[in-house]
Amino acid sequence: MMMTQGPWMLALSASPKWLESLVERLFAYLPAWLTSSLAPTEVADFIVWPLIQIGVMLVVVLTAVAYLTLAERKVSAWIQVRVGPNRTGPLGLLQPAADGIKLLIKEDVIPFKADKTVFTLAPIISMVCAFIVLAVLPYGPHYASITNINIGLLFILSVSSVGVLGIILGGWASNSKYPLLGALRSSAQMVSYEAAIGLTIVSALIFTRTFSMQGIVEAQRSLGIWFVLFLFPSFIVFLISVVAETNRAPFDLAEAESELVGGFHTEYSGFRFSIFFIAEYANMVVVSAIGATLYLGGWYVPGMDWVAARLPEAYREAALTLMGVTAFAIKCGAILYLFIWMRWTFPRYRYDQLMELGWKWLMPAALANIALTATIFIVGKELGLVRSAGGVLQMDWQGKLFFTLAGLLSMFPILALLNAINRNSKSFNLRAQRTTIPVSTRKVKLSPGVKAA
Amino acid sequence: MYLVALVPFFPLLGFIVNGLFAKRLGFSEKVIGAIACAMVAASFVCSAAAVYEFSRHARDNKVQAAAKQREAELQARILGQGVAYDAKTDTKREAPEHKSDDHKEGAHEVVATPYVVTLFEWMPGGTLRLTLGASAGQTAEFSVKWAYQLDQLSGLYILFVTFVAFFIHLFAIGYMHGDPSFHRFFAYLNLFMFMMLNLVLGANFLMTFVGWEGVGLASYLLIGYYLKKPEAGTAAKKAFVMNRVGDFGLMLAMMATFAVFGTLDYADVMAMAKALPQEPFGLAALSFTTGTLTVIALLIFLGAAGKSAQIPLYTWLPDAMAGPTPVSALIHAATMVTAGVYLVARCNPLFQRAPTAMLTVAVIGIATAFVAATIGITQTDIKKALAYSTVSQLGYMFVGCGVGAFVAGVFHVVTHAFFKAQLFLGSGSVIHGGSPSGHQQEMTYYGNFRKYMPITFATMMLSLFAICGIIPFAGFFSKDEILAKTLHTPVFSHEVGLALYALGFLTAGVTAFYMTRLMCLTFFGKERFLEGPDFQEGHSEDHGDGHHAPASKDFHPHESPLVMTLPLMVLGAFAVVAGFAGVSEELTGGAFPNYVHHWLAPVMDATLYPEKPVAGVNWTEWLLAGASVVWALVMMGLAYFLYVIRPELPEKLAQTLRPLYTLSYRKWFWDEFIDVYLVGAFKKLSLGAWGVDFVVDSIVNLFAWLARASSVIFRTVQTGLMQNYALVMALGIFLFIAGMGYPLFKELFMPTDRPSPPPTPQTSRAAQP
Amino acid sequence: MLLVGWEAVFFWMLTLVALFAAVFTVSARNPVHCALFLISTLIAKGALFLLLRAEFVAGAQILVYVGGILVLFLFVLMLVNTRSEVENPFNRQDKVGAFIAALVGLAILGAVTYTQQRGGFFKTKPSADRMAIENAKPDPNAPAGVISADTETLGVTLYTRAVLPFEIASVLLLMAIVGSVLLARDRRQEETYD
Amino acid sequence: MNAIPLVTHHTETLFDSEQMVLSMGPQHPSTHGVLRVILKLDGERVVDLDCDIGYLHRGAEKIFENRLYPMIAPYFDRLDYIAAVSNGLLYVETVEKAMGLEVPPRAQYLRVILTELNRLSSHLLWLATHALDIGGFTVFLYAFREREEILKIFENFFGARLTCHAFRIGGMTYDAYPEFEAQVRAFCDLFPKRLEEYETLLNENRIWLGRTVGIGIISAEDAISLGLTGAPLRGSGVDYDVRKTDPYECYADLEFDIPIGENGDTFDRYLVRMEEMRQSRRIIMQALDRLPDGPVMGKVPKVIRVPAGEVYHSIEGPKGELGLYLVSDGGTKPYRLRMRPASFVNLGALRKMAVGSLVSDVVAVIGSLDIVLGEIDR
Amino acid sequence: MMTFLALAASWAARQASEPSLMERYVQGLKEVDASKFLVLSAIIFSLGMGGVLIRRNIIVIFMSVELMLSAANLNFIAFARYWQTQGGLYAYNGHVMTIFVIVVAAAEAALGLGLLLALYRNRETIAADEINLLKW
Repeated sequence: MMMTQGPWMLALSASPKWLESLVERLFAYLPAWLTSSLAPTEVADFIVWPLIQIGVMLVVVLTAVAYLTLAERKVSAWIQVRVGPNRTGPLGLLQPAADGIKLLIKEDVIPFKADKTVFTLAPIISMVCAFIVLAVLPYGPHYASITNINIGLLFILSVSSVGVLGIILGGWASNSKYPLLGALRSSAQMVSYEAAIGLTIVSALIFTRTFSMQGIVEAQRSLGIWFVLFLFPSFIVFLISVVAETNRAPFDLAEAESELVGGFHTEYSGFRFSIFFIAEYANMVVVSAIGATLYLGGWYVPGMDWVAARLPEAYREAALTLMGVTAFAIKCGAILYLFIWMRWTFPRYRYDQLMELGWKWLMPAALANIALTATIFIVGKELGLVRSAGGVLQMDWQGKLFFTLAGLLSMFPILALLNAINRNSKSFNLRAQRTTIPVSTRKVKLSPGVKAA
Repeated sequence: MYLVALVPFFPLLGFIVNGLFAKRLGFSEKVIGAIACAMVAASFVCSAAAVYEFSRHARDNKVQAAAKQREAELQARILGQGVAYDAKTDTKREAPEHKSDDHKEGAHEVVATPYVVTLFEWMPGGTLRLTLGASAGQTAEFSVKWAYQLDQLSGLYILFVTFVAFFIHLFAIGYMHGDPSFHRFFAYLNLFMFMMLNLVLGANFLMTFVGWEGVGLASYLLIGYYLKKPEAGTAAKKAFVMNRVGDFGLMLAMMATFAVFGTLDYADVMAMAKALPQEPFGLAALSFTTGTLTVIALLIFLGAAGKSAQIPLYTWLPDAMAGPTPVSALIHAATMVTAGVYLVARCNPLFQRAPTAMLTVAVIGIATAFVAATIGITQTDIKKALAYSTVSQLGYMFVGCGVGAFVAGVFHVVTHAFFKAQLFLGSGSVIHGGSPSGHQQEMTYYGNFRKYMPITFATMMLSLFAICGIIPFAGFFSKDEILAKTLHTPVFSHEVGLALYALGFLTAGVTAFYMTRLMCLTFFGKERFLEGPDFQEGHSEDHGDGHHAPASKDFHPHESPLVMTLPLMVLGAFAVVAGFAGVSEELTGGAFPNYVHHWLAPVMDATLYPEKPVAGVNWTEWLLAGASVVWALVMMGLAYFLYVIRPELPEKLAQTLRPLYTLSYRKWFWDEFIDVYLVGAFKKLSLGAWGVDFVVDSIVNLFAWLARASSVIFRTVQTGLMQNYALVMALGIFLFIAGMGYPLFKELFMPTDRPSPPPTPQTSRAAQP
Repeated sequence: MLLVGWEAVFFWMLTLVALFAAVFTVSARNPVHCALFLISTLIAKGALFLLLRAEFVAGAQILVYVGGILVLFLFVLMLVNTRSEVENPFNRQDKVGAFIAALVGLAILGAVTYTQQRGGFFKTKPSADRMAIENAKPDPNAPAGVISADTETLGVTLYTRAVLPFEIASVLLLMAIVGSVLLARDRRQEETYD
Repeated sequence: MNAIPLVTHHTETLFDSEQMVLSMGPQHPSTHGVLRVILKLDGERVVDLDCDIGYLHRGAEKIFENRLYPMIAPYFDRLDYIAAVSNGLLYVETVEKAMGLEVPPRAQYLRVILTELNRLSSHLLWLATHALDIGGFTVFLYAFREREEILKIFENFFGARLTCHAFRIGGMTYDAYPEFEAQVRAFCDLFPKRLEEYETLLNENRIWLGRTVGIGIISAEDAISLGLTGAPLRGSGVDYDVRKTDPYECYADLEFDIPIGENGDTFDRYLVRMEEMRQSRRIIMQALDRLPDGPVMGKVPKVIRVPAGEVYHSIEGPKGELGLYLVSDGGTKPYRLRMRPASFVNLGALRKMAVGSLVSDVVAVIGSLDIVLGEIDR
Repeated sequence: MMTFLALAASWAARQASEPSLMERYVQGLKEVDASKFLVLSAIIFSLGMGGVLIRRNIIVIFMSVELMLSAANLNFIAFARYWQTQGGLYAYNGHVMTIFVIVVAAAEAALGLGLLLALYRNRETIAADEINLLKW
């Protein structure tokens, strides 16, 4: 069992030179007992530089999350032929800040019979789990990514699965019926859709050959292609599942206000509520980042290396980083826009319909996709269209064409399978069930009515 | 060589495909029939190729020499030179020299050289001690292999079995057309074929027994094929149960065989049996000490009698006619029922050493032949009449075996297979086309069918001549040879032979009479088919489809389609020519070779009754043959006279000879005898079993009470609380660790006189890389 | 030494978390709190797995245990009424049980101490299949701070050496699925489907 | 309805048995006011439910007995505040019927135009809230956009957006303002396109179909025996519309069709109301075309006294048949004024429709019943 | 118990002649070897066992079982790491075992909780000491 070791990839990117020299200079002023066991390079690499990165990331992402709320309101306003927030600041740009302040200074109510510890803990769990994931996202090449661990994707999945606890505990600790129902709904929902997400990611792993987020991007970079072409069915399943995973409409059953008032956060108010709120939006950012990384090439855009090579040596890395971060942001934004668009267009699923969608549509689709993708990969390998060299795939344009076509064509067997599974379902073909129901209002059976006597 | 193993494989494949998938995959009748026929055809082709290959192999001198060598070694074992027989190692050991019989050296130039194809070891049984016969006290390895043996006898059998079966399958496609469970029928037929070939090709008694039981099963399933006919189910059960009686004998025979010979392989058993002396004649032979082989042979014959429907186990065969006609043709005429003959012929060395058994076989055979023939005279159901004819012919075969003319018996099996299968298929054709419902079997509602079914009529006439023994049809040669051999039997005294011959001769006439009667009633005389119950209002015949409206009166019997008439023609042709394969050399004086005789010679033991060389044309034989042909013709004429020219006479005759008629019509009261004296007695006996019940129950209850009384103490521990149990478990774990570890603790913490452990244990560990 | 330096510091921190959380798991009155503490100890153990270079197992532990099993526990806790348990979370045999559990723990600790005092765990070196050793050993040339090939190695091991248990485990899971579906049906569903 | 007691506060045990009692409302986003629905749940499935009403009770019918006939009219605007015009029409027509007054044709046509506009606004509000209950927020705002147009016309005509009141006993207070006809025509030209917009969002939407098709089914027999009227009745396939069976005002002169559903489920009720909007527009266009000139107020006594006796009159309101039973002792005040509110009767079908479905379906069914608590509680 | 005390006393006496206890202790803190993991896992294991033995709530008992299982997992991983540092032949066996333990735990949780719900439906309680049907 010979294993091919992957190309070594740094878990932490090295700090810039200026930082190292700065730390070295700082060391002169520090007491000896502190500096004796630490090398300045290490301190710079492992402590100072990551902290700086984390700080920057937090600021950027928090701002992004804040403005995501604004964006959602703006986009929804456009969709609904409204104007949207426009009073606080130019174009309503200060609206998030105003909302934040409002929520901060509101009274923080803890219900009398609530389990106070857990009630307090729940939003923190949600928020922490949403933000911890940000550490492993590949925002860009080089300096733009904080860390690169070899189980990056698994880490994200695990942590976001812990995030469910926030909702469950929040609902439970409120000691109220609507929150409890919301919590039950959402825990069932998230556990179910996590399975679909995990399975659909497995099919993507066949091409990425690694869990590492940077490694996934590098895999697409070395091929010069985005995996969405190879994994189109998987991408679709992923998109639908993550919408459910983040409790967004049309899967927002946990907080369906027309049914459960506010769902799991009915009893939350003030800042605790805003923490849940932020966590939800941070989760959106995270899943869109995963989608962008897995399927849309992460920070990689075809041709960016070509552009960078044309630039002077000194600016090359900086330019690459800049381009990468921008591309990543745009891709995330595109997926986020899709989320918002979906939310303001679709009505809400019912609980059983949601479960049916998860278990009878997405799950079989993901499973079938694993089998199909693996088969396609093996076929491609046997045809000599793809080679694995040092843990990295290599293929020519024939291979890319083959996998693209095969990926698209694999939609058909998957759809056939879904058809076969759900054929007997009551809600399989509502259009067909409407044969007894008029197709549109214009075809309502119009009776001339009883004429006046 | 491994072609042999393919022969049973194809029908098995057909069984699996048709039985498991045909309905699910929605195969049409054509596909199902094609699969079944193709499988049997493939089986036939394989058999032909295998037999051809074998015939070349058997003539090889080196093979012959090796076979003789092995035979000699085996015979040395059985004659008890004090060396335990061990099939695995005997070739390596030095065979002790033994006095060879002079007649043996010169008697048979060729010995049986069977192909044995072993697929796997089926029953590894370990070492067992032999308890009977010459080698009692020795040990032997009980090892039964799943092996197929192709020799001259089984080769002949598989050829005609697959050949006839193919045409019967073909016929069945037409006959069973429109049946709701068409696939099931053909699956069963293929299962039967697989089992029959297993029976014939099996290299040891147990393999044969598998086939033996398998054909029994298939026969059961096929007799009871019409699930809605109650009498079919009863007949199936009857056949199964009566066969069990025979199988019981066969099983005992197998046990005894192993106890005597230490093996169940035919080749070894027969080779060893040849070395044994002949056993005494008479009742003295009926014990294991003086007549081991006699007992074995009688038990084998019990099995054979069950399978081949001999007295006293013959009544199931006529009842078995409740199954579809192709089944009757294939199983209950051509193949399965001849398995008994096959077994007796296969074990001919055993039988030849047991003259008592030979006489039993001959007497029962001739009795069956005569009784069945007399019953056949009065039957009105066409298939039952044919069934009694079959029983009668089987009796002939056993007579042949019983008088030592095994070749003639086997030859009659072959010819009988052709003409009787043809007759059954012909009757099937008549049944199929003779009434609107296609189920009318009563000959009283037939008549003058030759106008409507010319092909059926013509081909059946050929078979009629064959079964009546008219020269030169097939039946003549085989039956006449049996009769001739009976007269000149070397086994018994001349008087016994004469008596057997006389009865046989009489029976031949009766056969000719009732067969001609059957033909006359069916194909000649007045047209009576419009009187049938199908045309009566509200006829209650239950044949599954349940339509009770009377059929239209403008019905005419019609000829069957080609798929049914083709087998009739082919088999009819064989009924004409098959006899020439075994023309007795006594008749021709060796001018025309007796192929069957020469072919089968290696498997027939000639040590006791060596062949007399044929000097020339034996005119006595010709005389006898002429007499029997004339006798048969006379009886045929009588039948024609009674049933065509003067059809009112038989009724008067029956009135006149009332007791004889009743005896024949009621089948010699055999069923009644079984019902009253066997079944009734058993029922009465079982009433007395309640006492046993009481005793056994009391003992069991006593133990139960004891257990309950003793558990009064122990059940207080059972709190039913899961954690209590877990607590005790944990305590046990602790005690286990503590008990195991206490010496080690002691060693560690209280070192007395042992060297102390290294001072710094951590550093002694291997450094990390 | 498995861990030195900062890793040792993290080890002690995580050990304390795991230990105390385990204690509270057993002793907390409210079952939901028990579950929370169990989650804490499991996460701490996952971090310990990371220290032991078992990244994939750490991820799987958190994903399956915390994200799956514990969520299931909480789900069931919400479905069943547990208020009466809060008053008295321990049963009648609590003192004996605690004592025996402590005894078992002491015994195991003694065994560990004994083997350590006797000079390490297993003195026998594994038989020298050099090729396999080369494969199984982490690359000594790998620089610090480089991501390891743990997942790949584990995957290859799972699908080569341990493929039979792997299949058995999958069958076990299938049985668990079928069994739990059967068990969890309520009466109405049973009447509907039986 | 007596399956469960009204007071159901079991706080100490949430899942005492397998059933949970959930109080939906009176403060709940989707109970359309202050309706309180007490649900008995098995998991998410509704085992039983009960409606608790009366949170908005004002004693309107008692108040009527102490007011002069002209003074009563504005109270009717406050009953079904979504369809104030229809309610006002009901009252004035009843009194006119009792007194045998003739209403001038122009007033009749204007009344029809205004009530049909009001029907449109009511249906639009229904569509908005129904879609919102099922989660389609965008439809809500789309429908409000059109409703706003109608409310602008109302504001111009009545001077009020919600409590529109211009009908007097015997005619109307004032004639239409000059741009009225042009504005209504403009709206009617625009409206079909907007309707298509809604249908684009909903009609073929899988989720919408999943939430409405086969939900809250009520058969025609049940609908009749429960006394349902309006869209819930017609959605089940019963051809009944007061405008056709018992035409009032000038409806007999106008051509329009009554949409009939087939399955009686939420989706059919949705379809019926959508088609009713088209038909209302058709009525408005016809009425505008035929709008005669002339006075809007007939001859009415100075002091309105209704002859002693009793009279019942009903009209087709947006939510169903609105009936008014007037008992007069010949004085200036009614002896008894009893209303048959459509919403109240329709709400009675909720239990029949929703028991056995999920909580979410209850919301959808309430939405499809189109109730207004002001009318139910009075 | 006395035996244990005596053993401990004699052990302490014997250790006195070697490097001081404090030194060894600090050394032990700085260098973490596999035995520390084993000690940790032993303690957690016995805690879990205690939970199984003394808790009333069956769900908590389940949780304690999970605690025991994960303690075993820790052992497996520690040994796997130990063999890795020793250049062991099948160093990943421990990981594989852990994966299987997790699988078994998942299956057990699913089935156990299903059983528990069925039990609760029938008996209206999940207290372990009120369920004594094992007796019958």
